[in-house]
Amino acid sequence: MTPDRARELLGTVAGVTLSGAGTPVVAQVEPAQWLDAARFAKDTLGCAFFSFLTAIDWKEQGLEIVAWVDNLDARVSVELRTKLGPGVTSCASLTPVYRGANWMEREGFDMFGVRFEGHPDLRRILLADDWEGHPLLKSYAVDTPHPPYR
Amino acid sequence: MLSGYLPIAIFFGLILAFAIGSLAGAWAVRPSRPTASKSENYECGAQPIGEAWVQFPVGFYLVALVFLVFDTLVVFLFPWALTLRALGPAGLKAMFGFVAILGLAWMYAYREGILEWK
Amino acid sequence: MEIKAPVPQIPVPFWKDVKDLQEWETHHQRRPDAGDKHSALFEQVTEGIHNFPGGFALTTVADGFFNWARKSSVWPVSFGLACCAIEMMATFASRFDVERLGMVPWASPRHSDLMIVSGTVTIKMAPMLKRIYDQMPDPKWVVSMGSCANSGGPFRHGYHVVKGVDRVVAVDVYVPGCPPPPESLLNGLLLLQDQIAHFRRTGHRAEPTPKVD
Amino acid sequence: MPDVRALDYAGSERLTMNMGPQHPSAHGVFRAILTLEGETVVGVDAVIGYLHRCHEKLAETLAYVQYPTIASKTDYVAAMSSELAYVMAAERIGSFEVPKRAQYLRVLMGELQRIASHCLWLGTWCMDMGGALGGGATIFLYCIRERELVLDLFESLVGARLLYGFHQVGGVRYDLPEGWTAECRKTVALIEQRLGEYEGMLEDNPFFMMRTKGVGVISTALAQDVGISGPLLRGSGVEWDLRRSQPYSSYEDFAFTVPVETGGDCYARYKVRMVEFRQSIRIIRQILDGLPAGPISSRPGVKSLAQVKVPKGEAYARVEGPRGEVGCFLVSDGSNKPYRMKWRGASFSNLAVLPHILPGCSVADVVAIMGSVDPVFGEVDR
Repeated sequence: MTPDRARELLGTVAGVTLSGAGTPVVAQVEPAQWLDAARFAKDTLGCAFFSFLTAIDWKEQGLEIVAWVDNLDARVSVELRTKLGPGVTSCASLTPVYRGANWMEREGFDMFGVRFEGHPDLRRILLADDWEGHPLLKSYAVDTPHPPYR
Repeated sequence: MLSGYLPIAIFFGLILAFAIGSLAGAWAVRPSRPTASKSENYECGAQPIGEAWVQFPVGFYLVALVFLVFDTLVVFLFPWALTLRALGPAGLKAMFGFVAILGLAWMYAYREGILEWK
Repeated sequence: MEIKAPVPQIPVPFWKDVKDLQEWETHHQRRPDAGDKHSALFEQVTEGIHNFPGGFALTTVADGFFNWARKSSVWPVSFGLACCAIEMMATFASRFDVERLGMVPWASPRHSDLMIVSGTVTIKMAPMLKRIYDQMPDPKWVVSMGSCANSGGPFRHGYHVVKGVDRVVAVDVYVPGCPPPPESLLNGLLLLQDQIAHFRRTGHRAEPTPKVD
Repeated sequence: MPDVRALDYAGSERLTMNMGPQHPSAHGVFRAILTLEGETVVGVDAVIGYLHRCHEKLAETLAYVQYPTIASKTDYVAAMSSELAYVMAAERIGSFEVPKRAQYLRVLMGELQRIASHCLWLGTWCMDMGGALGGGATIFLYCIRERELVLDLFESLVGARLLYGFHQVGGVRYDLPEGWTAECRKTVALIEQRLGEYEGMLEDNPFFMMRTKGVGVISTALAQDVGISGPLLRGSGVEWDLRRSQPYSSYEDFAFTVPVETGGDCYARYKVRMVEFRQSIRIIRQILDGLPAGPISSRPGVKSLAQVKVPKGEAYARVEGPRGEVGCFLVSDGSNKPYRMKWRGASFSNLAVLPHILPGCSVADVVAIMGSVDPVFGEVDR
């Protein structure tokens, strides 16, 4: 299993467009096939190590979810990315495939407001449960006035 | 006849006086400002969740009972050990009987497996 | 006890010093200044002895003794939040030993007189900190260790950071540094001992050093 | 005669207990809401976020020159490897060239930091299990004594004891003062000799064995699935060390072995870390012997904030910190501030494995497992 072999296999999956070369195999995935791509990466490509999952707020083009998984023995890293499109704040959850995604997705929901369908208990992980707003969105000012503590 | 017990009474009085005296002294000096949040029970800074009056598993009580049995054994051993020379072999045989009985209790506890924690 | 809102939202400029001081003025917690020296009964008794001719010798000696006793056994509750907690642990360890000052790091607030707030106080942690502070017996002191506890420090402009622990509890000694080396924490604790001695004699908390205009 | 112990516990009375933010063995501000049946933990709800200091939001407002010192506050026990991750991400995007000497200095500081961090781990862990080792803080005081020696080295080099502004985009800021290498050799030799004492004290102590063998077993599949890394992953039988498999900052020039244990329990993680102590010492000696001369930074004298500009692009830099894979995923838009910075804290994923392994063990084991996971909460809550 080398990065090129992984690239070939990934090319066959529907809704996946590959970009770039070299170790991280960057795969742009359609939001609909997000869970299948992750399952494919884990089963066929052997990427059992779940490194991280996060979101990027591209202001007008909406949110983009980035997940990084690794095949430790073959030293192949796969970077799955999916653009959710402007205004869309829901995405399929990877928790059925990777248990490590549980906390990462709760943090994604906490910081970006992305609702992950299929997540066992989606609630805020870092901020208090009654915190309004999602801080890491670009529309959230850095130093908004909050009463120091309630 | 009672004079023999006078020192013990005085000693007991001193113990009581010391206990009550130190508590009263502390009560007189210390500031006392009871506030609602101060009297809450402390649970690492968080609000205690749920009730604490739950049905504890029986293991806790069994360990306490076994400890009680062998603690009283030690309490009796101390004065016996101090006066063993005066008591002579009769004292020795009496204590062996006592320890043997408690040994039976220990054997029972050991066989029932009370001592190993679940 | 209502905590007022911080300064209204402004773009992130370089904070002007004067505004920080005003902000500190308006928002920092003050400690009620009476009644936690010792009980009222004891107060009357000592007043009586003091006014009795020649009684002042007894009260000053007694005050000296109480002063030494309370100053030299201040037990801090180990309240480590962040990086400063590691430096606080180094201060508690054998090289910069606080046990020489009679401070036994204690785990529960029930037996401690001093809370060393070492680290960043976040909005989620502030009620917990306030509850632990309340559960400490009187008289109690707070040392704010590190610039995060003093004023929010490098994370002052974070949305989740309380801009200084003095918005939650009244602070007696501020130890600057990020993190303050154990020597400067020890210096802060010695300053605290002077404050405790001052508190013993006059029954009032030491005023913050006057602002030189 | 029914066995008294066979009384299967049918009572549904469960005690919900807070192992709360302020707890002597919480290693910082971690709150575990434990549901207990007597002594055994039945359910865990880990509440984190008490030290969430908005690192990722602040990273979008601080320039590349300013942020490394804040980056060191994520994993404040291993500040050197945290800064390195951020700086390497920026260098990877802009493909800035780092001089050889700076790379060697970065590895040297990373390994010294690993020794200091493992010293603190061993000290606090043994203090948590204090009663078991007969004397609460003995090992803690020994380990902090060793850690102070290493901090003296850092203090004479950088001036700070715990959080250093040592790394910058393009190299490092400080060079070794003369006499430092001799001092470093002496300290390292002393620590190596003392490690034998600790292992002697711990490994023939029956309490320590009872409390760590077979406690908190993490299977290999669960380990990879949750994404734990570092000594925890190597303790569960996976041979993955970023210094060996994805060498960065010229790690390929040094010979060291990657310790792997298959036990997966607290004892295995302890063994892995003790071997890592010695491997770090081995690397340090190799660096001190072969430190190349030359400049220490390819962008000397950064004066204004706007001087360091990183072209548009994305990169994910991974560093093998003492707790595992510390990663910094950086998205830059060509200005002097990053557009988005995601910090992959090693302790965040390491802690995420707790709700999977805690149910079933006793309350005393929770303390031992927390210590062996060795979380640092600047990294968990970011």
